[in-house]
Amino acid sequence: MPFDWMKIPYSLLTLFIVVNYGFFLNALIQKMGARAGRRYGIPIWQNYVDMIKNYGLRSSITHGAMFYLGPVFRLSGGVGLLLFVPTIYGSYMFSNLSFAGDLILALYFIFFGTLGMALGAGESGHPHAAIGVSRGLAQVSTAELPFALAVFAVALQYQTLSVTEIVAAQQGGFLQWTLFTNPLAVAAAMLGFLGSMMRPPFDVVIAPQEIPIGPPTEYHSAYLALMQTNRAIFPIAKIVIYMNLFFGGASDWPTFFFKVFLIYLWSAFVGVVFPRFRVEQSIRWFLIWAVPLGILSIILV
Amino acid sequence: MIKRFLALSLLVGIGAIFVALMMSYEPDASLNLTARYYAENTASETGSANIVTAILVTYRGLDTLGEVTVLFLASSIIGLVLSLGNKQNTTLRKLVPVGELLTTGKSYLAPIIMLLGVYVFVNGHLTPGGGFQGGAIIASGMLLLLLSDPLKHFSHALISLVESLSGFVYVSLGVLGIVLAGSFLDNRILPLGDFGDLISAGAIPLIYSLIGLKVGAEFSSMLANLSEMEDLQ
Amino acid sequence: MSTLLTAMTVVLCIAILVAAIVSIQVKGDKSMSIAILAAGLVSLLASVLFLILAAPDVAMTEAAIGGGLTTFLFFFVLARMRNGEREYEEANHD
Amino acid sequence: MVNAIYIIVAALGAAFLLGLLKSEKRGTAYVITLFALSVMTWISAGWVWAFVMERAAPVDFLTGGTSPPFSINFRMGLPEAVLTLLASLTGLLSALYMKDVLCALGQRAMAVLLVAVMALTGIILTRDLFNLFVFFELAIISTAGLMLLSEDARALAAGFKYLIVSQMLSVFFLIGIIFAYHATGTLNIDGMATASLGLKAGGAIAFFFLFIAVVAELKPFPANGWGLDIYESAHPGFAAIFSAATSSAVIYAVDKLLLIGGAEWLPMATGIGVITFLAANLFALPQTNDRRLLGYSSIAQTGLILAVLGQRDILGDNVLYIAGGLLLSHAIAKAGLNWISGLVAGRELPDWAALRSRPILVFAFVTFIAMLSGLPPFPGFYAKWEMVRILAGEGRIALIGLILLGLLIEAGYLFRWFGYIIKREVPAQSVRCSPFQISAIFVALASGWALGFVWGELSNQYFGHDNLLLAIPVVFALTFLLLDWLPAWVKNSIAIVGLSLFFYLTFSDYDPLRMIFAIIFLIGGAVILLASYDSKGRRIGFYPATMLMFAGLILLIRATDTFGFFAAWELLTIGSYFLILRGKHSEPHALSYIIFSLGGAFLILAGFALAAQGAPLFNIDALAQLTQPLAPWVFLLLAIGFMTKTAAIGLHIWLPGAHSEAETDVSPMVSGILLKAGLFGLIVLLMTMGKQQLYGVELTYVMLWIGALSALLGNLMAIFQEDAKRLLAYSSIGQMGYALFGLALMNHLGWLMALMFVINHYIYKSMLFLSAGGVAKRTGTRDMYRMGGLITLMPLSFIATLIGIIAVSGVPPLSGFGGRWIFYNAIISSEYRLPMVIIFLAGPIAFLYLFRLIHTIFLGQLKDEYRKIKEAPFWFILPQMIYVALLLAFAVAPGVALRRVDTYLNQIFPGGGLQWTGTEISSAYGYWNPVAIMIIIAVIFGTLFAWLLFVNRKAQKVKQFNIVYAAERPYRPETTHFAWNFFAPYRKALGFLVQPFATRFWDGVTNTLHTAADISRRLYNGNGQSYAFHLLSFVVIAYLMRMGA
Amino acid sequence: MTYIALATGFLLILIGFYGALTNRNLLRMIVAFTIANSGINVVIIAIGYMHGRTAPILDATVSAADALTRVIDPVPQVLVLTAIVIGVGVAALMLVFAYKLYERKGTLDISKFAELKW
Repeated sequence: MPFDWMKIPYSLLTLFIVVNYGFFLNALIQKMGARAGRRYGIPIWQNYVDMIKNYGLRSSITHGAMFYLGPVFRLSGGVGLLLFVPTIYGSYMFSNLSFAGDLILALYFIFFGTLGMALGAGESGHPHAAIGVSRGLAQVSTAELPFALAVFAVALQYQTLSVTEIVAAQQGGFLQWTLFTNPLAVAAAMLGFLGSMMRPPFDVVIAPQEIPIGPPTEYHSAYLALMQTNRAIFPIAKIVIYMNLFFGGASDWPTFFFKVFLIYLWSAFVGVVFPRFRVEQSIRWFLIWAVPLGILSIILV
Repeated sequence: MIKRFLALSLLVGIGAIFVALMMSYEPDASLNLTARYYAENTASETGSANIVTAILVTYRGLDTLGEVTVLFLASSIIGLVLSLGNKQNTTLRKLVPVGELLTTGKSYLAPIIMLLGVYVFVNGHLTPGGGFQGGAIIASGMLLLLLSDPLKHFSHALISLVESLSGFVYVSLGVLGIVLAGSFLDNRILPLGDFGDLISAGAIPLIYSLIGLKVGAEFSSMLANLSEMEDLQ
Repeated sequence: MSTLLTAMTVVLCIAILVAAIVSIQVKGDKSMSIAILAAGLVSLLASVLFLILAAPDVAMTEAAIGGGLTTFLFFFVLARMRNGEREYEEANHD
Repeated sequence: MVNAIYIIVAALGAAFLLGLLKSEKRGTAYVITLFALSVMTWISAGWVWAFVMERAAPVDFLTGGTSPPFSINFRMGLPEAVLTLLASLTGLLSALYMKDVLCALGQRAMAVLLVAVMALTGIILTRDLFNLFVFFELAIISTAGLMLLSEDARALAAGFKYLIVSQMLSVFFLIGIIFAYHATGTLNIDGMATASLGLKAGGAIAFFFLFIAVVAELKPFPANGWGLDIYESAHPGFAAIFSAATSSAVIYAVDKLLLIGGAEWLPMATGIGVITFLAANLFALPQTNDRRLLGYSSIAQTGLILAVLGQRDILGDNVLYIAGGLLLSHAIAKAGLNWISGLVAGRELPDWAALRSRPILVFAFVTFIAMLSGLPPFPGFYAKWEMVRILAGEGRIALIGLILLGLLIEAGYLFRWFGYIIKREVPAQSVRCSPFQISAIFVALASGWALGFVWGELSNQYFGHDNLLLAIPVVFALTFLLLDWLPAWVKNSIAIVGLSLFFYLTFSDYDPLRMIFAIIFLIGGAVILLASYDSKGRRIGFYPATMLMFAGLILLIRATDTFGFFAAWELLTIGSYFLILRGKHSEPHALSYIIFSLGGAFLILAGFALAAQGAPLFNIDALAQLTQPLAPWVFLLLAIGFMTKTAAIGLHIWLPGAHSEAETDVSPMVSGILLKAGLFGLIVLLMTMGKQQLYGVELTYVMLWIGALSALLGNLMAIFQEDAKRLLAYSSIGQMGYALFGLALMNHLGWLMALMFVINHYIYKSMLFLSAGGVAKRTGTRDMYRMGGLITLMPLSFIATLIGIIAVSGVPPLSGFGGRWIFYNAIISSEYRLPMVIIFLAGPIAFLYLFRLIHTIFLGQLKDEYRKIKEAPFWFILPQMIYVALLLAFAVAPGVALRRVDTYLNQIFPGGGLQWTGTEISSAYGYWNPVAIMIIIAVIFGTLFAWLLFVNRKAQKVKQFNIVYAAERPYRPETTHFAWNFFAPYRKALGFLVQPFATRFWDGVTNTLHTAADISRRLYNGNGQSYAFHLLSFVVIAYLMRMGA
Repeated sequence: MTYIALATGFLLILIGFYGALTNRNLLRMIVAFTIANSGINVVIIAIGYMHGRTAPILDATVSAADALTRVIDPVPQVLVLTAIVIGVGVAALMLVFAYKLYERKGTLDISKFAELKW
C-alpha cells in the first residue's frame, strides 16, 4: 500500500487547529471557573503568552536522559492520540492517520504519554514527583476503567472497532447517537471522563495545595512549553474520541467546536461544584459509581 | 479399670471369633489326605515305627531344622544380650545353702539323667520321645549340676562345640540327602534296615540324635548363661 | 470307661483353667513365684491332657520343656532381680 | 541351576560353623559370614539370570524324599528368585555396612544375622504353611536379636514390644494353620488353594487368622506402633534389612496366602493397605526424627503394595510388574536411606544437611526419594502409571484418589527433607563413613538406576511405551551428571550447543503450533543460558537439573501418547524443582512448588488413566473421541492439572516464591519457559477435547472466569510487592491469566492471542527477570525501595526494563500492543461479558506495577551505598539486548511468527482469522498496521526529541540534590526516594481484594493435616501393652468388617 | 472330648491374653504368654484327636497294615512339638530382654519403657 504523502500536511493542519482551539478552550474554562468562584480569572490569551515565553526560554539544567524524554513522551502521546483518530467524520482531509489502527490503538496510546510523563518526573529525583505519579497512576487506572468499559460496550454495540464505522452508525439524527442508544455506557464514560481530565474533584494528583511543587514544576522553560502544548492537545484529543463514540462525531468544524466545548464544560461544571477527593476516595468513587455502570452497559448490550 | 474393661471387651470379641470357629468345627471321621499318606507309607518309606518322629525328621524335616535353629538363635541372642553391658564387677552372688541330698545325689543322678536323655533320643523312631525330649532331659541333668554347685562354670567352649558340630553335621546330612537320595533331609541315605530295630529307619536315629545333642546343648548353654547373670538391685 | 475318661478330662480342664487364672490374677507378696509355678502347673496338667488325647510325644515334650525348663528359666531370671517380686504391686498401683 | 535349598544350607551351615571358632577369631568369622551371604546372593542371582535370560520355568525343590502335599517343598520362580536376591543382597551389603558392630559383638551376632537372612529367604521360598510359620518365627526372633546391634539403649525395649506383639500373632497364626489344615487335609499352600479353603466349614475364619497374622507383620494401621519403634531404634544397617528385605518377604507371604484365600479376600487386603498407606504417610508429616520418618514411610509403602496385591483381580498378570516395581523401588530406596542415616550424626531431619559435604550422597538421597515418590525414570513411576491406568479402566476411582493423595503426602515430607539437606546449615559433626558403607549405598544407587532401565525396557516390551532412559534428551541431561566435574562455562557451552543442535535436527517435525513452543523451549532456553556464563566455578548440580527440565519440556511437545506426555511432565517438574531449590532462600518455596506440581501431575495422571479406559497405549489425539459422561471429568482433571502449572488463581501460591527466590538465570527459565508447559498442556487439551459440559456447566466458561480472575488478582497483587522479582512473579500469574482466558474463549482469535502471549511473555518476562536479577546481583537486595536512581549506573538494564514494561503494558508501538489488539478482537465476538469485564479491570493495573518497577529501581534518588556499582555483568546484558531486538522486530513484523499459526488455527477454528494485507492486519472488527504505527510514533517522537535536544544543547546535568524541597535541599537520598508502599492509596481502596485467601486456604489444609497427624500419632504411646491392645482391636475390627462385607 | 479340649485351649489363650493385657509387669506378661502358648498347643492337639484311636506309633498293637484305621492324625502332634520348642525359645528370649530392661531402669513396669513413641 503506497503511502499517501498528502496525509502529512493535512494532519499538521488538524494539529494546528486543535492546538489553538485547545489553548482557547483551556483559558475559557479556567475563566468560567474563576467567575463561578467570584474571581476575575486570567485573560483569554494568557496561555499563549505563557507558551511563547516558555518556548523562548533556554534551560541550562537537566536531570538526565529520562528527564528529557518525559515531555517528549508526553507530547508524542497527545499528538499521536489526536492523529490516530479521525477528527471530522467523512472528511478525507481530517481523517488524519487513522489508517494505522483502530479504536484499540487510540485507547492504549493514551497511556503512552502518561508513562513518559511519569518516567520523566521520576528522573527528576524529586519525591513529590514520585508521590504525584503514584497517586496519578492509581487514580487514572480506575478512572480509565469506566471509559474502557464504555468504549468496549460501544464496540460491542456496533460490532466494530473502527472509529469511522462507529461514527457512521450514529448518523441520521441525534437520536442515533450512542448517548441515546446506549445511555449507560455514555454515563459510565462521562463519569470516567471527569477523572482523566485532572480537574476537581479529581485533581489531587497535581493539586497545588497538596504538593507545592509537583511534577510540572520541576519542568520549566522548553520542557514546560512542551507540556503546556500537550495540555492543549490532550484534552481535545480525548474529547474527540468521546465525541466520536458517544455524540455522533462531527462532520464539520463548527459542530466539532461546539461538541468539544460542551463536553469540556461538563468536567468544568462538576469541578466547580464538588470538593476534592483524596486518591483512595476517588478510586472508591469510580469503582462504586462509574465501573458498575460500565459493567452494566457491557452486559446489557 | 478402664484398661481391664477394654481388655475384656476386646477378648470377648476375640472369643466370639473362637466360638464361631468351634461352631463350624466338625471332627474328622477318617484320616485326611495327608494323614492317610503318612499312616500308610511311613513304615515303608522311612522304616520308622513312630510316625510322629518320621514326619518330624524327614517329611517335615525342614521345620525341625528351623525349630532347632530357633533354639540356636535364642541361645545365641541370650549369650549376646548378656555379653553386652558391664562385665567388670562380677560380684559374688550370695550362696544359697545347698542341701546335703542334692550335693550327694547329683554325682549319681546327673549321669543317669543324661543317659536317660540319650536313650530317649536314640529310640525316638521307635517309641514316644526323641531329640527334643531327650535334649530337654539332658539339659535338666545339667540343671541339676548347676543347682547343686551354683558357682560351677560350665565349659562354654565344650557346649558350643557340641552345639555347633551337631548343627553343622545335621545340615550336612541334609545336604547328603540331596546328593545321595535326591532331596534335602532324605533319610534314605542310609539303609532303612529292619522295621523296629534300633539301627533302622535310615538316617532318622542319627539325625534325631544330633537334634537331641544340639537341643541339649542349646538348653544347657541358655541355662549356663542365665546362671552367670549378675544380680540386680 | 469313656464316660469316666470324659469326666476326668473335664476335671482336668477345670484344673488347668483354675491354675491359669491363678497364674495371671494372683496378687500379694510372693505373687510372682506363685504365678510362675501356676503357669508351670498349667503345662504339666496340659501334658496329662495330651496323654489323654493320644499324644505321648507331645506330652513328654510339654512336661519336660513347658513344665520343667521354662519354669526354671523364669526362676533363674527372677532370682537375679531382687525387686522383681515387689514389682507387680507397684506396677499395678494406679 | 543350584538347588534353592542351598541358600538355606549356606546360611545355616555357616551359622553353625561360626560356633566352632574361638571368639578371638572374629575376622575369620566375619569373612565366613560374608562368604555365606555371597553364596546365597550368587545362587539367587543365578536363578534370576536363568528366569530372565533363559526363560526357565519355575522349579519345585523337595525335601524329605516325598512330593509336596506330604512334605515341605520350595518353589523357585521369577518372583522368588528376585526376592531372595533382594533379601540376600541386602543382607550381604548390610553385613558389609555393619562390619564394625558385627566384629565388636562377635560370632553370635553374625550367626543371628545369617539366620535372619536365611529366614527371610525361607519365607519367600517355602510352599508349606507351617514351614512358613517356622520361618516367620525365625525372622521374628532374629529381628529381636538384631535389635541388639544398635547403640541406642531404647532398642531393647523396641525388641521386647515386638516380641509381645509377635507372641499374639503366632497364636493367631497357629490357630489359622491348624483349622486350615483340618478343613483341607493339607498344609501345602497350593494344596489349600486347590481345596478352596474358604468354602470349607470354618475355612473362612481359619483363613482370617492366617491372613491377619501375616498381614500384621506388615505393620498395618493401627497395629504398627512396634514397627516404628524398631525402625527408630535399630541399627541403620539392620533397619535396611528390616525395611527392604523383611517387608518384601512378608509381602510375598501375603501374596501366597491370597492364593489360598482367593478373590474374596482381595478387598480386605486393599482396604488394610490403603488405610495403612494413608495413615502412615499422614503421621509422618509432623515427624522430626529421621529414622522414625523412614519407618513411617516404609510402613506406608508396604501398605501401598498390599493394596496393589489386593487389586490383583483386575491387575491380573500385571501385578508382578506393578507390585514388583513398587516393591523393588521401595526396598532399594529404603535400604539406601537407612544406610545413609547411619552416616549422619544427628537424628533430626535438618542434621542431614551434613550430606552436602559429599555430593554423591546427596545424589543417592535424591535418587532414593525419587524412587519412593514414583518419579521417572524409576520403576515406581512405571508401576504408578500402569496401576492407575488399570484401576481407572475398571472404575476404581476412589482407590486411585486415595493412593495419589497418599503419594502426594509422602512426596511432601520427602521433598521437605531434601530441602533441609540442600538448604540447612551444615552441622558440626560431618558425615563419617567407611568405604564399605559407601559401597553399600553405591550398590543401592546403581541398582536403582539399573532397575529404572529394566522397567523401562519391560514397559517398552509389554505396553509399547518408550524407555525413558533411552530418550535422547534424558540421556543428554543425565550425561551432565558425569560431566559435573567440568567448569561451568564448558558445561554451559555443551548445553547451549545441545539445545540448538536438537532444534536443528528436529525442527521439521513440528507443526506451526508446536514450532512456537519448540523455539521457545530450545532456542529460548539457549538464549537464557547465555546468562549462565556469568557463573564461575563448577556449579555442581545446576546443569543436570536444567537439562532434565529441558528434556522434559522437549519430550512434552514431542509426545504422541499420554504416557510419553505424562513422563515428560514429571521430568520437567523434577528438573525445575531442583533448579528452583538452588535459590538462596527458596527452601519453602521449592517445596510448595513440588507439592503443587505433583498434585497437578497426579490429576493429569488420573485424567489420562480415566481417558484410556484401560488401554495400555492411548494416543493424545484420541482424547477427541471421548464421549459423555466420561469426557467432562477427564477434561476437568487435566485442566486443573495444567492450570496448576500455569498458576491459575487459587493454585498460584507456589509461584511467587518459587520464581522470585530462584537464581538470577533460573528465574527467567522457570518463568519465561516453564510456565509455557502448562499452556501447552491446555492447548493440547482444548484442541482435542474442545468444549465440555459438566452438569450443564460449560467448563471452558469456568476456565474463562479463572483466567480473568488470575489476570485481575495477579496484577493486583503485583502492585503491592516491594521485591522486584516477586513483583515480576505475580505479574506472571496475571499474564498467564490472560493466556488462559484467550484459550478458553475457544475461538480463532482467542487462541492467536494466547499464542501471542506465549511468545511475548517469554521475551519480556525473561528480559525483565534478567534485568531485575542483574540489578539485584549488583545491589545485593531485591527490595526495590532500597534502590533508586540506578539509570545512570546501569543504563542498559534500564533500557531493557523500559522496553520490557512498554511491551508488557501493551502500549503501542511495541509487541504487547499486538497482543492486546488481538485480545479485544477476540472477545468482541464472544458472548461472555462478565469475565470479559473482569479482565478489563486487570488492564490498567498492570500499568501500575510496571511503572513502579522501573521507577523505584532506576529513577528517583541514588543511594550512597550504590554510587560505585557497575552495570550488570555482560552475560546478563547480552540476552537482554537480544530480547530488546526481538521485541522490536516482533513488534514491527508479528506476522513472521503469527501468520503461519493463524493459518494453522484454521484447521481447529475455521474462519474468524486475521487478514494479512501488506503490513496491515485486520479482523472482522478492526485493523492495525504495526509498521505504520511504529513509523508515526517514531517520527513524532524523534522530531520532538531532536528539537528538545537542540534547544537544550547547553544544558548541564544538575547534582542529585539540586531540587527544591520545601525550601530546603535534602542531603540524604533515603528521605527523598519515594518508593516504599508506593501505591498506598490503592491499598487503602482495594487492599481487601488481595487478602491472601488462597494462601490461607492452603495453609489451613496443611495445618489441619499436620494437626490431625500430630494428634492421632499419639496413639502410639510407646507402651508395649497398648500396642497389644491395638493389635487385638485391629483383629476384631478387621473381623467385623470382613463379616460385614 | 475334642470340644472340651478345644474350649479349654481357647479359654487358656484368652486368659493368657487377658493376663498380658492387664499386667504391667514384664515377667507376668511373659508368664501370661506361656499360658496362651499352652492353650494353642491344646487346641492343636484337640483338632488332631480322633475318638477311639491310638497314638501314631506302630508297635505290637498297631501294625503298619491297619495303621490307617487305628491311629490318629500325627500331623498336629508334629506341629505342636515344633510350636512348643519355638515357644520356649521366645519365652527365654523375652526373659533375657526383661532382665536387661530391668538392669537399665530398675523396674519391670512396661509403661516405663515408652521413650520411643509417636
